[in-house]
Amino acid sequence: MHLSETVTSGFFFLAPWLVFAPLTGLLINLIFGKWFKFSEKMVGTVASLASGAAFVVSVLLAYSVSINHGEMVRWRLAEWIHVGTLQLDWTFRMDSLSTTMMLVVSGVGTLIHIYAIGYMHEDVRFKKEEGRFPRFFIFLNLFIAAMMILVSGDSYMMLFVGWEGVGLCSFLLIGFWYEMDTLARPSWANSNAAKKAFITNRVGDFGFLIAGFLMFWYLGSFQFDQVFEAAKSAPPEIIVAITLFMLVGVAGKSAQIPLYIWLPDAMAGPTPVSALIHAATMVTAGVYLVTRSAEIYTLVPQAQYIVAMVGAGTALFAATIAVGQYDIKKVLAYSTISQLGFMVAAVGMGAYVAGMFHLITHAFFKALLFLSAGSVILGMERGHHHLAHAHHESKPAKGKKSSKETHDDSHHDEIFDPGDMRNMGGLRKTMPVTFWLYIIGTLALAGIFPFAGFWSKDEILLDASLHFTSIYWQLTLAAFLTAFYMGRQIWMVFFGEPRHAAAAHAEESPKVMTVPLMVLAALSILGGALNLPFEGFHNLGHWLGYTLAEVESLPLDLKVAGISTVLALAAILTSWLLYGRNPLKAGQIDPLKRPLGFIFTGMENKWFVDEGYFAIIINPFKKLSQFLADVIDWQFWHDFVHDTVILGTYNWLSEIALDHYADQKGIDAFANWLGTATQSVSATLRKIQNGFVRSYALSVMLGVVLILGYLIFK
Amino acid sequence: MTSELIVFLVLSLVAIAAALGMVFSRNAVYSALFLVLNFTTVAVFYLLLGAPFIAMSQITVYAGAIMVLFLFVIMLLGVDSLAPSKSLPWQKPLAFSLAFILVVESVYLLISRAQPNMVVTAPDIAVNSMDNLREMAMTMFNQFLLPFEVTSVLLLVAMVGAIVLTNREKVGRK
Amino acid sequence: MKFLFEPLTLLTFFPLLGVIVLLFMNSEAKTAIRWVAMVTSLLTFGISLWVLSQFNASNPDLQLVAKYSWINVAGWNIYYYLAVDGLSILLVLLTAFLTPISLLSTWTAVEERVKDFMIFFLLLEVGMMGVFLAQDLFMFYVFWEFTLVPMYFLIGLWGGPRRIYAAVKFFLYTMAGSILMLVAILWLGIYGNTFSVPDLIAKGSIPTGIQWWLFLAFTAAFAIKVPMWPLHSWLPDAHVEAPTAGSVILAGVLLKMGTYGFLRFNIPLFPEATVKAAPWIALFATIGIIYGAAVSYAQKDVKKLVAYSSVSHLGFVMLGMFALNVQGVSGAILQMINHGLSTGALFLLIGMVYEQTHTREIKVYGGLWKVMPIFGTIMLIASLSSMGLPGLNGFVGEFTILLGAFGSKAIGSPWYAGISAIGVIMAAVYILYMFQKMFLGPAGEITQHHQLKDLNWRELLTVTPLLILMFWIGLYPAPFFNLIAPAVEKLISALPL
Amino acid sequence: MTQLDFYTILPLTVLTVWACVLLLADLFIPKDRKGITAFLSALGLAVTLGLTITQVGHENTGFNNMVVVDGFAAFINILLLASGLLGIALAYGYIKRMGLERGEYYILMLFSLVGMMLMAQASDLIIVFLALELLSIPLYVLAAFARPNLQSEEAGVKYFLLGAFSTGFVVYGIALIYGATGTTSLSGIFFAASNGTSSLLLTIGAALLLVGFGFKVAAVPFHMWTPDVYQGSPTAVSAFMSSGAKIAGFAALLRVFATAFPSIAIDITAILWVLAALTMIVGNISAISQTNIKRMLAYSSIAHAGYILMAFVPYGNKEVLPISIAAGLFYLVSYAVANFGAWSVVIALEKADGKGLEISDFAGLARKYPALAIAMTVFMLSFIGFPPTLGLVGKFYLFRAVIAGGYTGLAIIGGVTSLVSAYYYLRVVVNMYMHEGDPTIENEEWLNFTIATTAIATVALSFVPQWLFVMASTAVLRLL
Amino acid sequence: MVPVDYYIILSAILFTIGAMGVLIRRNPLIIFMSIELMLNAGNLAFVAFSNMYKSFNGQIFVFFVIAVAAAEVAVGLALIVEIFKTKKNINIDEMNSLKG
Repeated sequence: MHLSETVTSGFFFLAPWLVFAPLTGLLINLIFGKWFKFSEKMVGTVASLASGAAFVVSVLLAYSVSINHGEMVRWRLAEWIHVGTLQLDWTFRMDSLSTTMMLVVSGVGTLIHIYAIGYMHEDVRFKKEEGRFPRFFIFLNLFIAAMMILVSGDSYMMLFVGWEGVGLCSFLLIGFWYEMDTLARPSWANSNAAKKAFITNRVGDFGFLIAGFLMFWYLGSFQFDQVFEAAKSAPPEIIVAITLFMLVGVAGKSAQIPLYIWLPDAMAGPTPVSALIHAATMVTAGVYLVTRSAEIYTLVPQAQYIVAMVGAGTALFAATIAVGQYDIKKVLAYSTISQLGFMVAAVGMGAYVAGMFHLITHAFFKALLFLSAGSVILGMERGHHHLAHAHHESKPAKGKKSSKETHDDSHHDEIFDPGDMRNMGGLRKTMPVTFWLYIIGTLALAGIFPFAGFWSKDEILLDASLHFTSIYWQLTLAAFLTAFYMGRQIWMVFFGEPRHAAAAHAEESPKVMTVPLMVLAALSILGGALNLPFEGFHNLGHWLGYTLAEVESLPLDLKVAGISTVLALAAILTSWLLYGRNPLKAGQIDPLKRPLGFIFTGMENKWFVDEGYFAIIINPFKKLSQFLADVIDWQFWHDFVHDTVILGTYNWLSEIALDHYADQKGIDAFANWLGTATQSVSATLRKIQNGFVRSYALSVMLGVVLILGYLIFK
Repeated sequence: MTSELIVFLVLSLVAIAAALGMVFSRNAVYSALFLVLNFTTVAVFYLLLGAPFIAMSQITVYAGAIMVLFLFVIMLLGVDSLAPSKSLPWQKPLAFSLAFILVVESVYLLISRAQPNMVVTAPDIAVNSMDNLREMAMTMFNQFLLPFEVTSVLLLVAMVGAIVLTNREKVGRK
Repeated sequence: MKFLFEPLTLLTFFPLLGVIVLLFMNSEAKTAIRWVAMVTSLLTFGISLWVLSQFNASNPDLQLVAKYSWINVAGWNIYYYLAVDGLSILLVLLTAFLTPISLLSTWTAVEERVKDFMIFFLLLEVGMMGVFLAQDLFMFYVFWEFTLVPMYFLIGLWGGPRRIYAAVKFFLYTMAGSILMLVAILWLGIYGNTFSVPDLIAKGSIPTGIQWWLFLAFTAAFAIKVPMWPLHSWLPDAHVEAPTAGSVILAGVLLKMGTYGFLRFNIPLFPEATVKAAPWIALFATIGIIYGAAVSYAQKDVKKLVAYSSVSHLGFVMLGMFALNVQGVSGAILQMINHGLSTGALFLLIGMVYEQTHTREIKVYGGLWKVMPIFGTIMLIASLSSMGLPGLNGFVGEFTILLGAFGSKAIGSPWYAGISAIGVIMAAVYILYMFQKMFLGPAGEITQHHQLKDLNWRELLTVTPLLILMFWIGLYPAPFFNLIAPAVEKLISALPL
Repeated sequence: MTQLDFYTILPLTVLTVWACVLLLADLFIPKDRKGITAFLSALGLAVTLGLTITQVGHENTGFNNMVVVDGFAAFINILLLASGLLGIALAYGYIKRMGLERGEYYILMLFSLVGMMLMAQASDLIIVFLALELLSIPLYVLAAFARPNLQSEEAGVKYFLLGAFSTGFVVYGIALIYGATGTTSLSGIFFAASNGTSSLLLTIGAALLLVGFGFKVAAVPFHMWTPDVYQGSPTAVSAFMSSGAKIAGFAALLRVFATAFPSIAIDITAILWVLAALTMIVGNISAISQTNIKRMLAYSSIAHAGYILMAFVPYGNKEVLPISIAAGLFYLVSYAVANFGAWSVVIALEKADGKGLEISDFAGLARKYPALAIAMTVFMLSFIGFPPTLGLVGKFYLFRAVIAGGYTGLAIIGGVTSLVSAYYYLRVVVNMYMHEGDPTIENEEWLNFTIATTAIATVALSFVPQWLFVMASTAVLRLL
Repeated sequence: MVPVDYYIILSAILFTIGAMGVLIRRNPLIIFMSIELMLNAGNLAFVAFSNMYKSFNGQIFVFFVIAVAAAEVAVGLALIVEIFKTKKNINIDEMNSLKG
């Protein structure tokens, strides 16, 4: 149903297909996949087509919005929850902001779908679980659908549906290899990571929900426009509360301090997942949320400042941890957290366009990096696999060796981590395509002119330098570290000599993987063109200006750009000095370890934040619930109160009227517990039903005496 | 203090003493004899209260028939005394205190609270005469016909019961 | 005799026909017995749908009224009084819906005394229907107590190792509450000279002081049944020991009798006391939500975990109901259904795997999803529904409840809802814990050593209707809300808020 | 003496004469065919029942206001005669099996029934006293009927000694009442009491009378004979005693107190309140730890006496009394029906050697004899007060009446104690259904008939209780 | 003239003594005699009241009580004799095989 009367033309009727298209793909694979025994290619194609269809729809919608001069259009699909004044509908909202997100999500998503066909083909074989291939694409499609709901919803609650939906997909995909850890050993690690992600996100969702409740009861609605309208006349403290609770949600979803902890663990998921969900799209939902809520954030600068501080703090903090990581994906994960910090800082400062710009470019180059990293890992796996086979085949010939190493047979896979950069080295020779793609991604991330990252990061820094000096310096420092750890990664992975046999035998990835990477590489190079900081080129700003009330279109500031570029180059140089000039040897400790000492230990160990959470929240909660369950609820409430007190009293009361009392040890014990006073009473009473006629007569007599006494002396 | 009162008090003491004797004597035969004494004393009270027919019934039925039956059974069973009991040590003190309280209650009640203020009239000749007895018989067989008949049934039942209980020809279950 | 031909009479007592047929069947003809019971319950469900078609959703009052004088001496005025309105229609449907599903789940699980089982089950259905349809306090009480008997046998005869203990405890606990309710019912009957609830409501104006006592007496019965913290101690025993179908009905319908009781009797009969009590009930509900969730997390037995989760979930229902605004109450009613569906599904699913493995200890499982992919997926959906994932039914209920409670005038503080919302986080904690330990991770003892079979067609058929409803309510709850909305409006508007 | 006088006791006369005739006839009935006596006794009861039914709706006094015929008496008498019939039915096979088959059994029952019926009709304390004895003496004998079985004899002696003891109180109580009012006629006492003579003496007399009745109905603290006697007596006797004697006791209690002592209601009500509460509490709690089914049923009968006593508590309140008493009568009926049923089941399980009386002997009954188990379950549920049984309706009426009388506290005690009672009644059910065992039962057609009749009545009447309640109400209205 | 009160007090004392006898004696025969004493006390009160009211009713009641007592004695003694035959002992304290 068309809700915007001024607009009549366009493809808005296609809006529901944003969601239905991926869902259709999902259902086809789910229902018919098994039935018709879809091949892997078939499954992948269906899923990619579904995602691609969503992309096409997004394009058409964006086009429709543009031909309507950015006019917002709402498309109501159905009623959802109508209770009293609560009126929630399934309504799609098309404006420049949401269509931008749709394009990013479905565009990057489709590329990753295609990439995953190749990636998963090998991955399932390394993990010896070929049957799980279709499941991956079902989840991916589900993710696209949920993400589309998130970005296209017309109310906070519909957004929330997508918000939790992507959380679920994240859970499912992180835990895709749920029976093992990242090294494919049987373990709870991956499923723990999945659970951690979901629960941490739920904490954020709690904030979101509370914000929603406040919104409903003080602003009267969940629908964006109505909320924005009502917010203008609402008491500011309420708005502050709403925005800050929403920030909790943002922190959860976009991995900001203090809820970022799940994202590094989320790397347990297959690499396409890390790229799509945990780098390019889902984690940026928080940024989208703040941008979407720009109108209420603008009302309360103090809340904005807090948002910006959280973002900047995260950017710097995560960057420091990234420096100390050895896992190729972990580095990228912390990098993602850091970059998300940039975006959140940007939107916190009110630089929504800059934030969105960085979101888009980051989606390109971080997806590129992750996918390339996936390519590297697979390459290593292939190398290792190759090695294992060779080893296996040659074993009968080396009878001596097998007798010497008795464990060789059972542990013929010694623990090999294909993602550990300390095992790599010199891969530029064995995986040249990946190498070059990786270089492009790195340069973009490091913010080297003219790659996409340069433009978007610069815009954020510029904004920060104009508004909040402290944030500017934090971000600048973070940018320096970014370039440093990316440089470190490049040197460790691609240069020097292989530190492990697998690295020496690594093989390049197939086309189905590298082609999407090339597309992403192109976007990483050219993405800056979206919003060049020159007069007349603020395309993205202009476009988003249709939706966002105030848009800053800043020109390029050479001082800021210069400083950041210089710093980035300096950082890369430093990393070369440390890691490039003298490549690491196998087993050598990190060269930073000595000069930085305990600081580097902190970086390596993520500043012990996880341990802190365990000590402060998780373990106490476990203990508390154990205590409640075992002691309070079961031993005390269930066993003691019910069984001992109630039943015991029952029995005790009945026993004292009888002579069985003395025989029953259990009840005796209970009577002891009651104390000697009651015992003496019961000792008198217990003889009553003793079979003696005289006692029975006594009872009658007692009754008579008491009754007469009552009547006479009352 | 009139002569009747003196007679009453003396007889009362005898009655009470006989009752206590019945309750406390070790030997069941003595108990029975004490009870006979008590019944006789009470029969005298009946006479004093102008109830000669009842007094006679008391002597013949109670003191005569019933108590003889008791004595007969006592002799038959040959149990004349029981060893002091170890069981129920608290029974006796409790019984005494209850009895004491009951006496106190009733005396208190009769003296202070619920006085049936009338005085018992002297047993004059008219009352203890045959006319009186005839009058009573008339009442009994007119007004109290039904109870009388019920009593007869009751006695029949008692007889049947006694026979059922003691008739050993048909031995019950093992 | 006209009362026999009322639609609601038919609905309530139809299962009795099945019982009669079963009584004359050879107890060895197990399959035939199962089919008779199944057909009976399906026909009952059909009748309930027909009743639904006769139901006018826009009418807030009692409908399809069957009111006949039953016992009418010395000012007693007991009626045979069945009627349905927006407050009860969904529960009636739920009862009729869950019974065939539960029966289907027993197809292979119950092999002993099949005939007795089916008879008790159908009798239970009669009792439950009666509870939801009776509008006369006497009748209500009769049905209320009657449900105990078949359930007692279901637990006691087909339950786990400690079944007798659990059955007796269940019986005594529930009866303990209803005794006080009986006294209050009698008081009301004397006061109003009738036991008909609508007449009593119309009469109104019970002195506030007495209202308070009556409210407490009714609360005693209902709170134990719900069960509200801290009266939940019977629940884990009953759930753990009950056979699967019993657990499903217990969680799905019997617990709802408690919450329904609040809705049908406490709120309209004692409006002043209700308003006064709302913050207290909310307090206990909140404690129950948090406590239930925390305790669930520490369980080692999966059925117990789900049982404690019921304490938490029903805490939400109570919280919403005593928000006494339209969101809260509507949400609460819908949540009753939701809980019936999701917890019912969880019990069914646990029962299915239990049938194969005969253990419910969480830690011996692990990696089940790998060997039983369909089962795992369905379990996942049921779990997610239970933890309130948007798009599934649980969310719609919990969200409206919390929303209502947050801004409730009667509760008077957003803190209860705020703290209860933490329960949503904790729900994720224990549900995911359960799901992870059973379905994810490396294969556990049981998973390795048993030749576990995935769900068969019958089992799929058992849970599929539940899944469909979960999605339906989650995505498009409008038909459900429309059924209850007018009655809720009416209920709320009568309160002195 | 008029025709009318004899009309008032016509059923009694017939029954008495019939019993006397049977006494003689029994001599000529061969030892192995004592069943004939049973049938003849039942026939006599049936005839009497017919005659009693013709009395329904009539109101007369007879023999100088010694006895009355009214709805109340008719109601009670019908109930008693029905109990008598059931008592014969369940005893028929039992005494044969136990080797007790003697014609006197039935004849003594008939005499006892005469006493019970007379009790219901009595309107003079003399008749009350004599009827009490007439009903008791045969019961003493019946309790010891299984001689030389020690337990049975012991039961007889205990019952007798304590019964005689309580008779002493009754006699003294009547003496005091006579002293206070100068008459023993109930209506006479009522008028004298209304004129305000020495009410304390009257009250104490009434209280002593209450002790006597309390003993008969087994109210705490006058109850202690009950478990021993019920356990020791032949089971058929216990069944008859626990219903018949109780009905008669309550009938007399009601008749005497409601017609003679309304003026001292305040004091007596307080006493009754305490008695009722104590009876419910002690009866139910003591029953919990019983392992012998006969003892358990004995305590259960004590407990139910407490419930029925509740109905008498508001007896001074003219407005509540009719429904209260009607509820009491209704409850009495529901109790009697279920009671007969439960005892019959016990009889079915009892072995000739006295085994089979533990509650654990019921284990596995449901599997082997499902119908019997269902019947027993119905009786147990009825005792608890659970649907769909008459017991629920009974409790509902009763509690309502008590609450209407303003004794909510008592109703709560009643409720809580019936919760307690659920515990031990359920144990029987648990044993039957949930424990394994291999019980054997005696399949006697009249016993089965009794069980079936009572079970069906317990369930069926709960759906159409109105007519019974109307009957009870009408009976009471005539009385008051 | 002797006030009626005196007779009643006397009867009350006798009654109590009888009741006490029931409570403290172990011989059922003596217990039974004590019960007879209680009945007698009741009779005395009856006769005294009868005299007070100048009416025969009380006396007639006493007559019936005596008859009832006789009936009770018949049955009671039969019971006691019977149990003696079984147990060879009539100590009432040993008649407690039924208890609990």
